[in-house]
Order: sequence, then structure tokens, then C-alpha cells
Amino acid sequence: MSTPLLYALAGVGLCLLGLYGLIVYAHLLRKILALNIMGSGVFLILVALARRSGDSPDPVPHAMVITGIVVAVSATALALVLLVRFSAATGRNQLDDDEHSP
Amino acid sequence: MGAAMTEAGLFLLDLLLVLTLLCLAWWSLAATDLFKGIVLFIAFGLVLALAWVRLDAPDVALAEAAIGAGLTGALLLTTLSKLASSIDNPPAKRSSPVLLWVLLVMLAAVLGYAIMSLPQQAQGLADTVASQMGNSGVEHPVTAVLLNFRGYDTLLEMAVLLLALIAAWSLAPRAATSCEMDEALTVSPIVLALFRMLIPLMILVAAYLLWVGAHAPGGAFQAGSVLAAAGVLALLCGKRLEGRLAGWPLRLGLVLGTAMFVAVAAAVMVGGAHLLQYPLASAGKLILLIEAAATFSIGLTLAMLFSGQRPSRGPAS
Amino acid sequence: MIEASGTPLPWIVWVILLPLIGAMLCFLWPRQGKTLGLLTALATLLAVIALYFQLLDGGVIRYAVGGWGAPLGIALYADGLSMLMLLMSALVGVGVSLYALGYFKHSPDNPAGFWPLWLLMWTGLNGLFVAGDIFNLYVTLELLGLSAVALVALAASRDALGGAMRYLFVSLLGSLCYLIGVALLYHAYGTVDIALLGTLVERNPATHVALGLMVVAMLLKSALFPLHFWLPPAHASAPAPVSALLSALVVKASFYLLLRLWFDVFSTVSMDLGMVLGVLGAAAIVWGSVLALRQTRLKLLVAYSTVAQLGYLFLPFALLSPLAWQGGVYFVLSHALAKAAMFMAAGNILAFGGHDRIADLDRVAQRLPITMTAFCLAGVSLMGLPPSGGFIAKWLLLDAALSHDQWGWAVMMMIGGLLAAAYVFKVVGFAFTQADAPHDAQPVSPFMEWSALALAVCAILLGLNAHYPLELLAIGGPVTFVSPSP
Amino acid sequence: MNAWLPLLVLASSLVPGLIIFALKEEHTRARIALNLGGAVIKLVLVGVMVWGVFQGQTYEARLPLLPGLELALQADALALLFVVLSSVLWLVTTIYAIGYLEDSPYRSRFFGFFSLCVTSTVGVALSGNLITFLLFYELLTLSTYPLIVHRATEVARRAAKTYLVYTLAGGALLLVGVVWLYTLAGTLSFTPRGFLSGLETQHSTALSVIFVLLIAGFGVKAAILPLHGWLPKAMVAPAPVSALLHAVAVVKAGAFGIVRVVHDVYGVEFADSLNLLMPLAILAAATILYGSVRALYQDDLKRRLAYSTVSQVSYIALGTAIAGPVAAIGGIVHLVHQGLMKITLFFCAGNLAETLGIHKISEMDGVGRRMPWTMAAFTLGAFGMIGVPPLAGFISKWYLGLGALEAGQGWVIWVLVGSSLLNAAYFLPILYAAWFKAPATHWPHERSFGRQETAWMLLLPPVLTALLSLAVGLLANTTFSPLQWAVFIASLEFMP
Repeated sequence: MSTPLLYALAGVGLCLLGLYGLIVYAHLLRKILALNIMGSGVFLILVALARRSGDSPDPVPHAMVITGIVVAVSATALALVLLVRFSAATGRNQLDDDEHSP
Repeated sequence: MGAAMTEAGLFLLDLLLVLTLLCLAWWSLAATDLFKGIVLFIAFGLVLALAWVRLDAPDVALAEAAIGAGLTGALLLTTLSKLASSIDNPPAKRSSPVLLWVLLVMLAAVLGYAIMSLPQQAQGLADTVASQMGNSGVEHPVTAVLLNFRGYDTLLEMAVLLLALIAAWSLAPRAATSCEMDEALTVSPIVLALFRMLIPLMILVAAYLLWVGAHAPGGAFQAGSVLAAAGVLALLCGKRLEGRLAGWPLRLGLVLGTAMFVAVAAAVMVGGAHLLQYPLASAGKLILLIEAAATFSIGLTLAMLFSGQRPSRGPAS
Repeated sequence: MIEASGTPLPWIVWVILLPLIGAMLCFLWPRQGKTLGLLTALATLLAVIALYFQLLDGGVIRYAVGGWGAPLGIALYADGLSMLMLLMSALVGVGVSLYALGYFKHSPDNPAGFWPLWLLMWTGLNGLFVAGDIFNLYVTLELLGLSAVALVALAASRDALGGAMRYLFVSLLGSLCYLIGVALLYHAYGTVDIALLGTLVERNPATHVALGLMVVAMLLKSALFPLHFWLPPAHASAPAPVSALLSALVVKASFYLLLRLWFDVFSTVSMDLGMVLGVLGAAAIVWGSVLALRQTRLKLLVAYSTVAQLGYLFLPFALLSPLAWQGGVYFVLSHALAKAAMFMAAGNILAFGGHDRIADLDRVAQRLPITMTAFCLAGVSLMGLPPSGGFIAKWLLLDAALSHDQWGWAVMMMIGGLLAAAYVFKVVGFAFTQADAPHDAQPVSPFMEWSALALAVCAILLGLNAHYPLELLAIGGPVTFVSPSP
Repeated sequence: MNAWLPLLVLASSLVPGLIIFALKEEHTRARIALNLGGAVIKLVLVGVMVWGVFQGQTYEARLPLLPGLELALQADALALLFVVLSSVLWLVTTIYAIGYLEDSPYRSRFFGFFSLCVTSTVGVALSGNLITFLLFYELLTLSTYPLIVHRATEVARRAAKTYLVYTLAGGALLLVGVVWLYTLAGTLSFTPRGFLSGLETQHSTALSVIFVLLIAGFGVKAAILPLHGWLPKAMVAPAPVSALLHAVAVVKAGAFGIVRVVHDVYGVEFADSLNLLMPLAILAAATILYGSVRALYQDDLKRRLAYSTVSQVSYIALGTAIAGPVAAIGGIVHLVHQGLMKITLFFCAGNLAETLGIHKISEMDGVGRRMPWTMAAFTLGAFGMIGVPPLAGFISKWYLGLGALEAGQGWVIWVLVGSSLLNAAYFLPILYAAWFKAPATHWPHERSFGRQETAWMLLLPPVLTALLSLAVGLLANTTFSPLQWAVFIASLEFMP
């Protein structure tokens, strides 16, 4: 198995781990962690496959991932602020589960 | 023979790295203690940075280490300290139904299959980028893509960062009475002294990263996040913005990056060129100008996001 | 097709830059937020109109940012469909901006963040509508999603914060799914330009998986049944102008993106998925309407009505004829105007009586006649009664269904229309009667009343001049959008 | 000019209506001026249009709606008949409503929707194709709703809800039918003798189903069995609304729609060849008898009149469904005759309620002495309904009977006879009680109007319409009578 493929598959693994965590864990901070891990997985797929181009890797996915990392930190920051507010307003760290069912 | 040995060794290293990544991610999510989970997440970020290095993506590695692991970790930790109750052990889980597992396994299979089916060799845009490097104004391909070829993405991404800050401010409790953070993180005086010494050094590093970005890994985001780290340390040392700076001067600093980007992007259109179509002669300088402003704003924005509250307008007390 | 280089004022750029600049100005001078925000809204409207004339003159616009052109650089692209979306956003945007002038004067919601966040959202919307590059679309999606979440949270109530949180997770999950699709497409074809991808895409595993992921991502973001669970709490708990924006524009943006991908990227790949989308759409119509009918709170009723109405947008995927696509797009437009007006009217009623319990509306028909007129006119469009945009849309969809003997869809649409009438008139009926306990009433700003009415009237007017939008839609539209001349 | 006139006819009630919405409650005079002014102007414009049509002018206005589809207004003979009826009765009803609603709240809203209602009715009349018809038909539904719910009581809200359930469901069926027809025929323009006979025979099943959809859609408003349930409930509305609903606007729009579909969409001959008319005739006959029987058992005066309407409106459908020219004349002319008679009766019922507080027939003993003019008008209307010559109702029934015989449908005679007997059975006791029984010692809720029996604005309209219903019967053979007009319309359909 080639290196790019190995890392790309690891990226898939991270994505699924993140998805699993997002769905299964109730604590909002864990959900945020899970989304970050999922994001890292996607970035890993993007960059790993860019390694297939021989000597010098394709720089475009690298730039995309840097953009992605900044977007991710922005989203995380927003999520965390929201979480703090939510937690202060409700005294809880998780969403009501009954709200899930319509 | 030797080459094959190295090859095999490297593959083992990769395998190890990948397994570590997956394990760290899993432990981080499943950790009984949330604090532990976050620390493991930071470790995950650092190992991921190693993975980026192995994938010949030093720029991403730098960004990951500084932003992905460093700042995100710091943000997560301060948030944890502010939550109403940080107790969540054992982690409250919803029962994971069979359906979910079926879904995940199917997704894994489908995604894995799709990735394996891609050609083993692919140039992507590497050659196109290489052929246009001479027209980009910089020598480092990633910087060229980020600020020139796909500069428009970066412009919008700066807007996203600004958005996060505006959102955080509009959500922050309006009258922050005291700095809860100070109570939450008590740091020993020796460490504080160390921090104080580190700050100027980090500013220097940021400046270097910014400058080197034109021809080597580095650039505005990496520099900005180092600057932000300096800001975070300053905040931990108890430094606060002076009241007279906390109004519009601070706001100006925060929008400077985006504003400069927009201004340059639009200004080059005066001569009939397209948006962001730098004149070849001054491309390098304009990019550096944008990057300098962006670095400053990124650093300030990330530090402000870390502080989690709007600085008060009144005189610093 | 024209290369919009050399034109002194490439409006396609300004429709993105103007709101962005406005957002920064509003952030710099929060006290002048209203003035700056309103000026920006008007300027953006003018820029969109200017782009419209440019499009009429020269046809489809393709603009290479940075002068590089695909595949290296990013392309902006505007055809009739994007133009309609831009016009729709501009119209609703100006209406909501006027509304917000009155709304934040008395509301407990935090006003300072509104203007910069809303203008950034507008940047994201316009950026999305003219994007010609799937990675650029990812960035605009994030800009849009994050600003929408932040706007919901402005209400700062428990419900709003919870709703915003859930919305944020859904939005990020959707974006990441989409990004995996982008990664697969890029690594399969070496470009992220939509036009290039359209020529390169072929049937292979990567394409199919990318299609699946991207479609699911967009369904999640446009809240198609059964992925709609996040929408009602978020839309109902947000401040009224934000609810209007979310229901009218934000969900439409992801639907638009789905159309773009469907026709411009994946057009050569099997369309078997269409039937599934159509069935889900039909289910959404019934399920959303029934739940809307069961609500006792006005804003939740309107939010569930959005779930139902979004179902109609997916019927064309199963009907597969030019008429159906025209109907679908027309539905997007008329629903945007009508739903914005309806949420604004609901906001007025909430501000007026301090609550939105439907059974206690207590003679608002007499006491807030302008608002109630707006609500009713918007309701007419949602029910699909003539003369309204909703009627034209339904007519086109019915025509498409009946001319191919697709009975089931026609019956679904009829049931949907009747259920819509049921929930609209449930509100209207109680608006006439007197509540058991009379309530104190707060004055409602005329800006709020008249802007709601203006948008509702627009939704009606859309039903009288269907020629113009349909002709515009034909400009550069995919083959399936253009019907053979009658 | 010829394009503008139909639009002006619409505008003459639409514009005053919209202005009235904006008026404050206390601007009574402005509102009255707008109402009456609009009604008079409309009448004048309609007069000009009628004159023009006799001179051979055609009036048409078109507005493109969708590719291949346009909104069209046109003034053909059938349209004019209905337009004249509605504009005359609008003027009369407006006068009545002004008197009736004096000092009651929310008059601006009431008269605004009242004007919209008339605008929609005139729009229905002038529609040149099915989609325009559909548009005004739905508008009519919507603008009537606030009138029914006007009193804002719980009962009113429920009645209005029932009304909507029926009419909107009917509208939905109609929409499906119209769209389907459009996909088959590619046009929707009303054409004498229809535009469908050219279609291939393979579509005949589809066309039959569409016919059922369309008739069901119109039948709801026309209160054809079993779609009549809303009508008696809608009686909670104020009397002028009931009068308008029953005589002109809602019910007539449905009946008019049936005539249009049979004559100008399918064509009598084609519809008959598809075997569609016989079931319709049977349904109409059943409705006639059923409505009359139900009317017998109502003590509430307005409810009895309502069931009477259910019965009488189906004469129009019956006349249309008997495939013959003479019966068609009877059906069409009944459109006008029933309107005049029924509006008289409702005005009178309103007067009784408003002046004496009488709502039930059992309270009407001796009321003829207290309110002679009102009861005289009522008597004329009731005799007309029964079909006593030479009143309007007699003319209709005469032609219906003749037409049935001509078309070889003798059974219709029995229906007519039975219905007339039933009419007599539910009207004559009222008349007897009113004129010959001794009055009660005091009325349920009497208001005094000095020397007059009631306010003149309440009295004038029923007397006027009663005289009109007498006149159209007496003068049935003059050139401008509704009957001659109906003859002309029928000749367009049946003469080659």
C-alpha cells in the first residue's frame, strides 16, 4: 500500500470516528471535539492524495487545507462561545434529547 | 536493497503514525475526563502535524501545530473552565443502535473503495502551479496559491475569521464584571516571568514566518497564530488592553487584515484588471502588504477569541 | 457568453464586496450600524440590478478572479438562475433590513451584532450564488452557515441558544460531508472548477460517492425530510428578521447549490437518485404540514410550514421535465418572499402582544390590519392560490406532472395545498376572535408592518408576470431548464 | 378603449374597496360616497358595455401570464347577463348594507371585502378562459371568508372554517381539472360549443374524469348535493352578506361555472356524446328535491331560505344538463330570476331580524300588519319561488318543463311539479302566519323607526328587487328582458 493511500484511509477512519462521536456523545464539548477530529480526517484525505504527484506534492490542496484549518478554528471558536452561553443560560452541557424527535 | 529497507522502515513509521493518530482520536473522544480528552486532542494535533510533515506539507504542519493543536486546544481548555459543570464521567452516551454501526461500516467501505479506485499517480494542478510561479510574485507555491491563484478563497476565509469574532462578541455577556479567567488559571510567578520573556521572542518569530512565507514554508496564517500565541501569553500574564485602545482602535486592528485584502483586491481593478489581478511588478510587495495586515489581524482576532469577552471600554482598572 | 474583463465595473464582484465592506464598516462604527447597514443594503440592491442588466445585455457572465482562469484560479459565474437568486436575496434583504430598523428598537435581542453578521451572511449568499468553483463554494457555505448560527443566537433565549447549537452542528457536519466530496472530485479530476468538472466527470466510484455525500450534505442543510429536525427550533426561536432570512434565503442557498451540482457537475452521472428526492419531498410536504397544523405557537407553525414547503422544491427531481424545473425555481422565489413576509408578520404579532400563542391572538386582524394583510397575502402564496407566485409554481409543477400522467405527485400537491390552507386559516380565524383574557399591546413600528406587507405584495405580484423570471431563468440555464417553445 | 372597459368595470369596485380599507372607522360619509359612487359608476360602465355589444363591439383585455397562457377578460353575451345582474344587485345590496350595518364596528373592513367580493364576481363573469375564471373564483372564496367571519364569534369562526374546507377543496379539484385539461387541449379559452370536440377519442375517459373534477369544483359553490353542507352554516354572516352570497356572488359563481363548462368548454353536444349530462341532470334534480324537503323542517327563517337556495340553484344546473335549447334558456334565465327573488327574501329576513328581532318562523305571526311593505316584498319573492305566473320563477320553470319535454326527458316534469309543491309547502305557511295570524303581544327585540316600519335604506332594496322580479316576469317578451337575452345565448350554443 502506498503512503498516500495509507494516510487517506486513515483520514477516512478519522472522519468516521468523528461522525460516531458527534452522534453518540451527548456532552456538547465532546461533540465539538468530534467535529474537529472529523475535520482533520477530511484534511488528511485532501493532503494525502496530493502526495500522489511524485517529487513535489500538489500545493493546491495544501492551500485548501490551510484555509480549512482557519475556517475550522473559527467554527470551533463560535461553537465554544455558544456553548459557554448555553451552559450559563441552562445549567446544562447537553441538548435535550427529546428535541431530537420532531 | 538499502533503499528497499528504508522504504519498508518508512512505511512502518507511517503505519505507526497513522495508528497513533487513530488511537489518540479515539481516546480523546472516549476519555472519561473531559480535561484529559482535550489534552489528548492537543496531542492528536501534534501527531497530525508530524503526519503533515511526512506528507511533505510543512505549511500545513505549521498551521496545524499553531492553530489546530495550539490555539484550538487553548480555546477548548478555557471553555472547559467556564462551563457550568465540567463533570461528564462516564461520558454520557446515547445507545448506539445497530443502524448507526451499519451506516458507519457502509460509509467506511464506500469511502475507502472510492479512494482506492483513484489513480495511483495524479498530477493535480502541481504542474500548472509550477508553470505559473514566475507570474505569481512569490517563490513558495503554497503562498502563491493562497494569496494569488486562489486568493479569493483566502479573502473570504479572512471574512469567516472576522465573522467568528463578531459572533463571539455579540454573544458575550454584555457587562463582563470581572475576569473569570484570572481566577480559573492561576500560574506560578516563575512561569509568568518565563512567559514575559517569551512574548517578544514570539513576535520576532511571527515576523520571520511572515517574511519567509514568500519563498519557504510559512506565511500569514502561521505567523498570525504565533502572534496570537504571544497574545494569549500576554493575557495569561494579566495584561489587558488599555481602555482608550479598546474602542475603535482595537476594531480597526481586527478588520485590518480583511480590509487591506479587500482594498488591494479592489484597487488593482482600477486599471481595468480583474479582482485580485496584481500587476506583475508589484505582486510580491502587495502580497507582503496583505500578509502583514492579515498576520496582525489574525493574531489579534485569535487572541480576542481566546479571551472570550469584549474588552471593556472604560479606563483599565 | 462574455468574458467580463475590461469592463470598468464588474458588478459580479461588487455584489460580493459591497456587503463585505458594509459589514466591516458596521463593525467599526456600531453606533452608525443602522445607517451604514441600510446604505449597504441599498447599494447591494443597486449592484445586483446593475448585474441584471449586464446579464440581459451580454448573456452568461464568467469572470476569472485574479485573471488566472480555471483550473488554476477561481471563476465567478452568473447565469439566469444565479441572477434570480441574487435578485431574490436583494429584495428580501432590503425588506428585512428595513424591518430590522424597527425591530431592534424595542426588542430585548442584541442589536449590535445584527448588522455586521447579516451583511456577512449576505456576502456569503451572493458569493455562493455566483461561485463557479466547488472549493470556493465550501468557503461561502461556511460563511453563510456560521453567520446564520450567530444570528439565531442573537435572541439569547434558552431555546434560541439550543437551536443555534444544534443548527451549528448540522451546518458543520454538512460542510464537512461536502468537503469530502470536493476532495474526491479534485483528486479524481484535478480541478475544482464547476464548468471543467462538468466536462470531465464520468461514471466511476469516486464520482458516485462524491455525488452521494454532496447531495446528503445539501439535503441536511436545506432540511429535507427526514433531515429537518434542526430547522423548526432554530427558525422559530431566532429574532424575527433572522427567521425571515433563514427561511427565505439560507435554506434556498443550499438548494441552489444542489441544483448547480446536479446539473453542472453531475449531469452525466445517473439521475436515479431523483426519484428518492422526490419521494422525500412529498413526505416533507405532508409531514411538515401536519406538524404545522398541530403547533400552538405561531412562529413554530411558520417554521414547520417551511419544512413542508421545502418539500415542493424536490418534486422536480422526480418529475424531470423543463416545466417542473421552472416550477421548482419559481417555488424558491415565491416561497422566499412569502415566507419572509410571514415570519416578519409573526414577529410583529409577537412584538405586539408579547406572545405568539395562536389561540390567544385576540383580534389582531382588527388591531394590526397591515400585518394581518401581509400574513394573509403570504398565506395565499403558500397555499398556491391565484394570483400569486406560489400559484404559478404549483401550476407549472402540476402541468409537468399531469402531462406525463404522474398522478401521485399531483395528488400530493393538492393535499399539500389544502393542508397549507388549513394551517394558514387556523391562524387567520383566531386573528378575528377575541381571546378570553385580553392582553396589553405594545406599539409596532411602521417599518416592521410595511416592510412585511411590501414583501407579501411582491410574492403576489410574482404571480402576475411569470414571463420575466422564466425568461431570465432560460439564460444559460441547463438544457433541462429550457422548455421547448409552446 | 375596448380593452380598457372590462378592466374599468373591475376597477370600479376594486379601487373603492382598496381605498375603503385605508379609511378610518369614523369616515362614514367618505365610505358611503365611495361605495355608492363605485356601484353607480360600475352600472354606467356596464351599461356602456351592453350598448356596445349590441352595436357589435367586442371587449377584450389580455395579460400574459405564462408562456402560452394568458389572463383574459371578455364580454360575451353570457358574461354580460351575469355582469348586469351583479352590478344591479351590488348597488341595491350596498344601500341595504349601509343601512343594516349602521353603527356596527369594523365597517371599513366589511365594505372593503364586500367590494372585493363583487370585483371577484364580476371577474368570474367576464373571464374569457378557465384560468382567469379559476383566479377570480379563488379570489371570491378568499374575499368572502372575512365577511362570513365578520361577527368574530366562535360560531362565525367555525362556520367560516366549514366554508373554507368545502370551497378550497373544491378549488383544488378545479385546479387539477383545469391543468389536466390544459395538458390535453393546450388552450383554455371559452369558445361557443366548446373547444374539446376535436380531441382524439382516446382522451374521452380523461375528459369524463376532468368533467367530474370541474363540476365538483363548481358544484361546491353551487351547493349541489352532496357538497352543500357549508351553505346553511354560512348563515351566521350579516344579512347583506347572506343576500349577496345566495343571490349573486358565491352560489351563482358556481352555477355560472357549470354553464360555462357545459356550453363553452365541452359544448352541449360533445358533453352529451360523452354521456356526461344525464348524471348531472339527475344530481341536479336530486338536489332540487332534497333542498326543498330539508327547507320544510327549518324553523330558523334564514336556514329555510338557505335550503331553498340549495334547491333553486340546481334549476340552473338542471336546465344546462338537459341537452336542449329551450331547457338551456330556462336554466340561464333562472340565473337572473333566482337572484332577484332570493335577494328579496333575504333582505326581508334581514329586516325582520334588524327591526323586530325575529329570527324564527314561529315568531312571525301577524308580522304582515307591523311591516306591510317588507312582507309584501317577501310575498312576491315567495310566490315567484313557487312559480306562480306571471312572476319570474314561473318563466324559468315553464321553459325548463318545455325544454325537458322537447328533449324527451319527461321525468323532469315530475321533479318540477314536486319541487313546486314543496316550495309552496314551505313558503305558504310563512305567508299565512304573517298575514292572517294574530300578532304576538310584543316582538322579540323591537327597534322603533318613527312612522316608518323600518329604516328606508332597509326597505327600499327589497321593494325594488321584488318589483324587478315582477317586471322580468311581466315584461319577459320585451327586447331587453333577461329571457330574450337567454334566448340569444342559447341560440349561440345551439344554432349552427
